[in-house]
Amino acid sequence: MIACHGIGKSYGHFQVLHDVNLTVAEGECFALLGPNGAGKTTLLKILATLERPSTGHYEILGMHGLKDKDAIRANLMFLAHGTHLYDELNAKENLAFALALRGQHPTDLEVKQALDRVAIGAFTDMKVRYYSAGMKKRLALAKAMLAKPKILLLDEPFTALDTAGTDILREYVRERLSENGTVLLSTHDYDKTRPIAGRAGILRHGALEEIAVEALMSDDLV
Amino acid sequence: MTIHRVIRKVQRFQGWFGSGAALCLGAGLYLGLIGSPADYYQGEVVRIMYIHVPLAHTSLIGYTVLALGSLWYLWKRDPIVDNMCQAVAALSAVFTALALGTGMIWGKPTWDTWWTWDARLTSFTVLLLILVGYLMLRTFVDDPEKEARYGAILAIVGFVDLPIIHFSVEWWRTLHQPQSISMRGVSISSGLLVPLVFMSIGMSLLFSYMLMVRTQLLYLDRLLHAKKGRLLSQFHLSKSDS
Amino acid sequence: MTNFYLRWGGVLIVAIVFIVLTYNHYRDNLASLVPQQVKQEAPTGDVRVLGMVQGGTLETREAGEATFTLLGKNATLPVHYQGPPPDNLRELKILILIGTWNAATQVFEARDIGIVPNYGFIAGAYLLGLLPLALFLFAMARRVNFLYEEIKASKLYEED
Amino acid sequence: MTSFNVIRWIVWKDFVTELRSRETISSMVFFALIVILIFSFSFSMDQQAAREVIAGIMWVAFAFTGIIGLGKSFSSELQNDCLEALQMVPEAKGAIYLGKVAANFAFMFLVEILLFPMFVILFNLEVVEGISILLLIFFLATLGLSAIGTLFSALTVQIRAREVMLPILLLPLVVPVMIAAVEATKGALNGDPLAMYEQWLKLLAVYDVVFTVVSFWMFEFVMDS
Repeated sequence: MIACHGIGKSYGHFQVLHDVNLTVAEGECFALLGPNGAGKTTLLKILATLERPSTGHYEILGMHGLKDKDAIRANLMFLAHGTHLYDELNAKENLAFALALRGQHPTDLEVKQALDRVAIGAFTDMKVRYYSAGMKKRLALAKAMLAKPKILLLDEPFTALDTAGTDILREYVRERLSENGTVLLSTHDYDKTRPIAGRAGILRHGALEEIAVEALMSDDLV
Repeated sequence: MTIHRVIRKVQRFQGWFGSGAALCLGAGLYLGLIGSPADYYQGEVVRIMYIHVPLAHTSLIGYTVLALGSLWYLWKRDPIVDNMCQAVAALSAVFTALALGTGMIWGKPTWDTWWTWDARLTSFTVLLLILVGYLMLRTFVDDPEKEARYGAILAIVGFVDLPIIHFSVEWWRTLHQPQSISMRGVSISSGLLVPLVFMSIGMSLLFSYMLMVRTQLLYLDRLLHAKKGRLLSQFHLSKSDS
Repeated sequence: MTNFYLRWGGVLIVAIVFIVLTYNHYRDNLASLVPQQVKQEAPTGDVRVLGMVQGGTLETREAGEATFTLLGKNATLPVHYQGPPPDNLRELKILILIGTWNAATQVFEARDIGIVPNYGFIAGAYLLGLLPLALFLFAMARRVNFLYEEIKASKLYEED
Repeated sequence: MTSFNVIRWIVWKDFVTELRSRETISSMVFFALIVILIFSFSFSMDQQAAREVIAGIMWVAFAFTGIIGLGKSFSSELQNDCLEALQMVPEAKGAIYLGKVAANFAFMFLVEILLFPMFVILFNLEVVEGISILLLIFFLATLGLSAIGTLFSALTVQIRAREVMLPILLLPLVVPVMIAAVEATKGALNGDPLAMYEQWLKLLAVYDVVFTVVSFWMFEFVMDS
């Protein structure tokens, strides 16, 4: 579960977030909307313990976001714009490295299953350098599948993914939710988001306004 | 937040620091320029010492304050301490540069050269480079939180490095140049000490006074920009909404 | 803002007064004649003469007594020195002689030797040391004042 | 135990990446060769003159190539934002620091070992006796450079103008290493008795210990907001 209390963040002269209050319960998926530059990625980065909020504080799984960062990180996965993959390593090595840093050591079978599940099992020994953007996204997704985090933060997860990839992602999100995970995603793609989002909100003026999920129609929001 | 209150409290006495600095510097200048005799060995040139040595001392005190403030910032993350660190770095850089300048002016009539790789001059130059690097680093970071954090790290590492730099430069100097040209051995007789003490105290008070003014300046700047930034982002977003 | 400029005006006046007084104090020491002037004007009483000891002319008779020729720009001056033992009397050294001009013998009777004072360097060091600090402080104080005014004017201020 | 694993995996990753791309070491070696070439043009030297300046030239070349390697060490983490993943490692960040120092040290030391024969040949040096003490000097000085350099590589990688800021911040801080390395190398090349330049080795050792500890501690704050 995620709880933000009055989170604000300013970069130099520009205040991106002003006063964000948000609670996402366990087994719930929250969709974060907003125009470009509204601060969606900034909010996700703050929750992923990558940046420190200028004002306010937050709790994840009941742990204080500025004090118990390492404990939060062990239970959290952030799929960001960048895929966190090393170009010179192949798929298996990338997964092994990323998970080893989290203290997890999946078996070969688990790795194979995860790669098959995201449908890139045929390219496991290829350097990531030669992967397409969509394949990289899928590999990052495989990493999240192996990590089994309680908290999943997704930043624009649908970009670069094809229809099949989108289905795999949505299925994975549903699986996380069924296991009482918490999912927070930022998106522009309302059609793809509507089926999985339990709640939704728009970032405006650096603050969050909650809206009904049914109102996620493409045109009139942004 | 305690340090916040301490800074506030000290700033209430800002005027006293300013007047104290003016009085001490006035007395020091009078004693140094008029009330004291010329030195037997150095002649009138010794009077440059009364301005050079306090500047150098004060800049070192300033660097110590910078390192302590940086430690405090990393511990408590109090933004006004960061303002103080940024202020003290700029002031220390100015004082170091002026100490180097007056040292060079002292060197010309004494050693007949503007510059020599004396151990102290060299380590002060490295100190100046570190401080200028610190100020440059701060201008190259977008996020104010990161700016403060990175600056604090550089300040602490540089502070630990300073004695090592000084020792290495001193050893290197003794290898390569005759010891005859050295500020060491310029013994300070008691007649010279009185104006020196006045100038040193006055310079430290002046430094504190300037530090308070500059901290206040940076704090107000941040305040103004934060408020303006909030208005700006609201304006920007309401524009893009409509 | 008026208060601010009044205060800094006061500082400026005090500084100027101090500079003038210091200059007056040193003026006597600053003034010196060159050998040519001494020959032409033949001053009576104590004077200070600036010049260089000409190479090959220095003859030391005993401690405290010496004769040499002082070299100026367009003229030379024969000097008879008698006074405290001179530590720093060397050939080719630039120095200041204090003594009287004997118009009858055309010899300068020196009784003390001063080294050339480096008042230029001293003034330079003090100006370099204090002027930038004063300007820096002035600029900062003015900016602080300006920021206060602006924060008040734009009604942005709120108590922390 | 997990921390030790993190160190091992970071070193493994850096080595595998380097083996496959060969970007860092090859660019370091070629850059150093060019520096040596430029220097030998700038001072046309006989053997006697070479003895005087060779240690300085050597360490200037090593320091500059070292900075290239150090800069790449963390700028390579910017591809696909891998740095974010490192920041989110749920362990003390000191482990990442030690792994990176080990990798950087290995690369720099390797390049120095490759380049040293070039100096010997190009400047007609005689080094048979002093070779073990030279290796010790290289070891200590390189450790000092990589200990503090890794910290500043991580610090500058997230700011603007990072290619410029790394040398600007790093070089004043490594003045002691440069002085000590040059003086000790000079002593070793001249065949002086060890007692004459022992103090420099001690200085290097002290520097290494102090800055490994300080950087290890400060790295936490570089990586972690």
